[in-house]
Amino acid sequence: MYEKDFLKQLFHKIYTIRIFETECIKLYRQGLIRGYFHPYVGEEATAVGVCSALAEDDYIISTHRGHGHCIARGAQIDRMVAELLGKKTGYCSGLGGSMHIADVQAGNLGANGIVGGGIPIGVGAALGISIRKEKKVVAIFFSDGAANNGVFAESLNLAAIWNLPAIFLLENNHYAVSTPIEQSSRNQNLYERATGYGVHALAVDGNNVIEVFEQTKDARQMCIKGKGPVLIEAKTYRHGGHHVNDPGAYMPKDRLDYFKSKDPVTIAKKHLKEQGKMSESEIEKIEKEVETTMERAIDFAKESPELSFAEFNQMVMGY
Amino acid sequence: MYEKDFLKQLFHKIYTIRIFETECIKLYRQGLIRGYFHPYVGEEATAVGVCSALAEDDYIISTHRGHGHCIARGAQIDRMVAELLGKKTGYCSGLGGSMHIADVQAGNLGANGIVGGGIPIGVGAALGISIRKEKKVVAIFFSDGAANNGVFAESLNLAAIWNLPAIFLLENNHYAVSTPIEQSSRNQNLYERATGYGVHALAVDGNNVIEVFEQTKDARQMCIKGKGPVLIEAKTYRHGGHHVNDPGAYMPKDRLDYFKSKDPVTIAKKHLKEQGKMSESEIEKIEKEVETTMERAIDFAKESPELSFAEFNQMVMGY
Amino acid sequence: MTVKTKTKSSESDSSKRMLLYREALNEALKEEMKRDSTVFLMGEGIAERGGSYKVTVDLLKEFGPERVIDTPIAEASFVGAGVGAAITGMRPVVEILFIDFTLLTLDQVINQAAKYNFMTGGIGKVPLVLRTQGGVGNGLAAQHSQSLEAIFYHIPGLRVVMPSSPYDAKGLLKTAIRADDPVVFIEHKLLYMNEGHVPQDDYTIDFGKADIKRTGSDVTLVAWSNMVPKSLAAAEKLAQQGIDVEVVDPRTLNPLDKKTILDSVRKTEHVVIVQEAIRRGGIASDIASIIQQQAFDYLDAPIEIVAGINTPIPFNLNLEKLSVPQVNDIIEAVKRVL
Amino acid sequence: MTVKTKTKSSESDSSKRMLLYREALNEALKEEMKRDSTVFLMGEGIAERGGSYKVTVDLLKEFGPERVIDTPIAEASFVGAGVGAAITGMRPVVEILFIDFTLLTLDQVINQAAKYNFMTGGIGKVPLVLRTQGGVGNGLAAQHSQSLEAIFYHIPGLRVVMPSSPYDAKGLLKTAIRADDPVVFIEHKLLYMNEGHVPQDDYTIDFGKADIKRTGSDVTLVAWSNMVPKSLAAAEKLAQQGIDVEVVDPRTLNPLDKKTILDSVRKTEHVVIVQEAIRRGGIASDIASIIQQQAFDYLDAPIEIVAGINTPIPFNLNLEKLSVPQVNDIIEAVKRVL
Ligand SMILES: Cc1ncc(C[n+]2csc(CCOP(=O)(O)OP(=O)(O)O)c2C)c(N)n1
Ligand SMILES: Cc1ncc(C[n+]2csc(CCOP(=O)(O)OP(=O)(O)O)c2C)c(N)n1
Ligand SMILES: [Mg+2]
Ligand SMILES: [Mg+2]
Repeated sequence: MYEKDFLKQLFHKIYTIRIFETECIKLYRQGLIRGYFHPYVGEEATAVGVCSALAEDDYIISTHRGHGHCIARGAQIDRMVAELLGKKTGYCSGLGGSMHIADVQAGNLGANGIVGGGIPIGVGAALGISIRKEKKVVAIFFSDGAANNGVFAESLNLAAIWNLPAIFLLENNHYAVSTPIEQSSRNQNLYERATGYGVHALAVDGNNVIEVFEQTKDARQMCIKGKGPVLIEAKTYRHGGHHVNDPGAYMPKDRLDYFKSKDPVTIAKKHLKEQGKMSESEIEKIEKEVETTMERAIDFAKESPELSFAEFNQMVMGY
Repeated sequence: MYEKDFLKQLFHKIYTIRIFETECIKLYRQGLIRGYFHPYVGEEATAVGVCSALAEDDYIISTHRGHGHCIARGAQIDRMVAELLGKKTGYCSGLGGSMHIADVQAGNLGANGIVGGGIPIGVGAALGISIRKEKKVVAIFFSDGAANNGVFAESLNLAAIWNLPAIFLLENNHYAVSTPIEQSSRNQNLYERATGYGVHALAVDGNNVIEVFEQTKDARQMCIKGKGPVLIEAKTYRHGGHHVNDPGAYMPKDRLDYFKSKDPVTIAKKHLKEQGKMSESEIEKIEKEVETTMERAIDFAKESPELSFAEFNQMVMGY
Repeated sequence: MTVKTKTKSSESDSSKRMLLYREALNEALKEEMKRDSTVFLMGEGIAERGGSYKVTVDLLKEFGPERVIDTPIAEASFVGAGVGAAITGMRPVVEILFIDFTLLTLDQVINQAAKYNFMTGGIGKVPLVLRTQGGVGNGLAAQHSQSLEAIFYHIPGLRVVMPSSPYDAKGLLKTAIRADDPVVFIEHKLLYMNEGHVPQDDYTIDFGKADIKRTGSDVTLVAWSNMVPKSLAAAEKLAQQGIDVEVVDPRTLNPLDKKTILDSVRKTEHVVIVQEAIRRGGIASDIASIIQQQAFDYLDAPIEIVAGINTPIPFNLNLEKLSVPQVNDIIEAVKRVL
Repeated sequence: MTVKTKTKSSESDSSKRMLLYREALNEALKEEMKRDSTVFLMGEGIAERGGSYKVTVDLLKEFGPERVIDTPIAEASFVGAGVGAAITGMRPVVEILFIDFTLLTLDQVINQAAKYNFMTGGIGKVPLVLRTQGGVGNGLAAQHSQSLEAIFYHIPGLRVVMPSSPYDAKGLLKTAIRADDPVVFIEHKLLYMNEGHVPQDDYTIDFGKADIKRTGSDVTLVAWSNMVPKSLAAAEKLAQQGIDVEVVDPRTLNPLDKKTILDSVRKTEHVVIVQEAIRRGGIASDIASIIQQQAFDYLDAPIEIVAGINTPIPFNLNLEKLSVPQVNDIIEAVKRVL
């Protein structure tokens, strides 16, 4: 059984991600956001479950589908919207955008436009921790597609031989763009790839925030004790296409329906009701609050200035 | 039980590799061969066992430690020595040298100066076979060090999802230069890495030519039937340092002695005596023959001309 | 206006069959796959989905999954597999969706593909086409917007092709597929929807033949890929001001048609080179160094290079635009050299 | 002979402490590791074995396996790990044994390390040093002999350093380790055994400061890395023929000390640029394009570039030698421009 406050916090985060994504998709359709936008809708429980099990000075490293990780790690959504709108007040002064959103100060080392590109970087953060003999961990987010890239195997092996405090968080959402994992791996339990490298690995229901939280907590303990790394495969699903402009027509309806029936928002709400004994109206209050914060974030972002060309030039002068 | 002729042929090849390496090392010490030279001494049974199980139009792809593969695949040693001496009559006109020796016409797609670099190339050759619907296979040689490079995992997975006729021949000689596998992998049964990818994999005594031959024959059959790829880990050992100028002082004496007691040459000779019922003097005749061929090869190479600058220029003009 | 007749009409005459750049590429692939059964395609999302820029649409239907292959995200290895297939008798056309991702494959491209023929003493052949796409688009930011052709240009053994029009795209891709050397074929994300005349016939365009996209007598503008339409636009505006610009499109950077460039320079005696890539270490510098050496006495003024700003590409759209050459930058440079 | 006094004496005065290039590098690493506990080393065979070129000997003994780390053959990932350690407070010095192998790591170097500061709006810092080594040696052939500095030179956000002497090696490596930007530090396999004066003190050399390795008035020779000793040898021979050569060594290619180069050119009015890399798309072309633009009116003759032949490096030793610039090639080029 969990504390009400804790469950509330989980729901708050999950719902914030959901609202952030759905509202930003609207901004995208209005032409206010450009470039690539990969929504995290349907996968919220994974980011929130993981990040809730981390300590304040742990690190995470994120992916191209990174808004959820960023929010779960504690970013302010106003500065996030500002980044997506290319504004100076954004986390990266509008220079990074969705695919490169980072919140270095909060320990989110950043999203990545290169699939798998963040994996070795996460290992390096863990290596630094290990050299400095600190009691911290790094959660390295990546999805099934990235697990087919060589850096996954290389990095897993480095983390293994050096016993690094790294949690490999494989978000198996069953797709790399339109390619289903059945087409890219014979063995669909991707966590078993880690076993051959001598790494402790397991699968978890990625839509159930509590399960993700529990497994991450245990993994974090192992890492802190010098028994890392650990690989957790969180099985989850996108609720739509790969990016905002992809209708995802290739996703079988029955499978999508199945995963929608296991919606992380609904599940978290259920936890809140059943274990947290919260009423529908109390929950609605949280939702309302999140929605208001989001409205304000959008206003903030819209009203924010862009980086001037002079400021930009100043910044890149030394490159 | 095996035919005498077959066993004779195995021994002949193994002994040829041994003599080729030991004689060329002398040439190296005389300053006639330059650059990197990675001897295959101690590992001969692997190349010979594998290549003896292949059909004439199968392919192999080799490594920086490639003389053994080249000979086992049927190359003429005179043209090989010529290549090592940088001569025009060498397999690569003296432009490639030891690290790039190739015998494309015989189906040896070449050695490689990049550790792991040949693995995806081998997969590509297998892909071509599969597209053309031919009954051929590719034997992809690489060692334990290369198994830590990302292309190993990537390529294994590609071969798996496309059911390619590729035999991954992991020559586990326990070292990458001076780094023992204990330092580069938690799990020292490297073949188990393949299992996680859903690939049939096994280990074999790499010093016993018959065992290697048998397993390769089976693997080839699986591949031909569309059940490839297969990974075979041949456990073996170098009889010396990483290259000619490396004394290999880091190699524990007892372990080296153990493997020297399982010398592929001795084992093959034993097969010949016990199963082939060959006499010591008959075997000596083979040895003598090999040694004479090697002497002639060296003479041939020494007397061969080098590519002229004009010829060279002509060749590279279009680059 | 003299402009119309000076700009090559063959590609804009609307009475002829018009195709989009991406359609021209698709047609080239289709024709070559029909002609030669050893040609096959590999890449991420190129089969079922037809590629992110729709270059490979409908090819799966026509040629089946054995010749139009979707790959996992394992760029180094599927490019390597292209090399292996190529040296054993196939003609693979491998797509790397963004040129930025080719950085994952450079061991295979540079250490393997580019050197295989040489290292085997001229025996091995590598008829591999690496199709990729570069340049800035609409806010794709620092890891999806680079212009990296200079890397490939510097490597002996590679061909580098950068078509600027649908006509060139089709003819050059067909030549690339038939070539026995590895070819890096670089498209531009902003060109896919450009339209131009493309003949139905089986034509090819020789490598190493620049195309004078517009004849002129006052100044030579050397430009390739998406800088060609921009240079032509600048030329039109300058024509209205009485400045007669010649636009030379090398089309293939290696081999480079030095003769056509130098002939033009000797005629106009003024040169501007335009590239989207950043200036430092770009191909423009190399072309400038060649011109200054071989046409030293003809130059009336220093060669001007218009190039991208020395920065990764910013996400912000205004800054993105200011990071790469625009029509006005070209106009100003032309005026500076005159 | 005037030669002696014209060549910088500080580095060859034998009354002072002399070190090999590799020893100078070793000393720089050791001093920086002592000074700053966040500095650590990673690479293949650098710990126990002390590195293939002995640059890291004895450092394991002094600093232990936590700060001198042997890696498996997983270049992309351990360079990436260097990036990750760097952005979280460490100062990694990662060794890639041959520059040819950096081609396996370019996603991490170019897409990640070079852009991280930019993509995070200037917040993230990447104090990473990538030590590597290039150029031809003794028959190491096509995949172990390349000169690939031009690739890094073209990328915004990277520093490119190529020391030619033990003195420069120590001072520049210390600066590199203290820098907050990713630095590609390129050594040369034929320089490791060169000897020169190296002070015991804790000196650093600023990036972007060229060094005039020999003063002269007739012609400016721009050269770096192993082409510096060759250029100095050529200068000595030319001095005997009454030709007074100035040898400018940029030492860091990015930042490039344009001012010192241009000042020299304005003085001598004749320029030869020497690079070991192949000519096409090399850094020499870029420097030439800058000089022709900024000192156009000073040039009495076209800028000459002496560079490697357009080929992968052959294994055969004679052909290897003929593939890269030799002293005589430089002498001839100088005579051509005069
Ligand atoms: C190295 C690389 N290859 C290809 C791409 C193009 N791409 C962007 S997202 C994506 C799919 C990634 O799949 P996965 O890792 O499963 O992440 P998901 O989108 O499911 O979160 C691809 C292929 C890329 N960005 N980087
Ligand atoms: C990509 C790459 N990294 C490093 C090297 C340097 N190197 C040459 S051989 C070797 C060891 C290879 O070990 P392994 O794969 O086990 O092959 P073995 O020498 O045992 O046959 C290394 C590190 C290289 N050639 N290529
Ligand atoms: Mg996925
Ligand atoms: Mg080994």
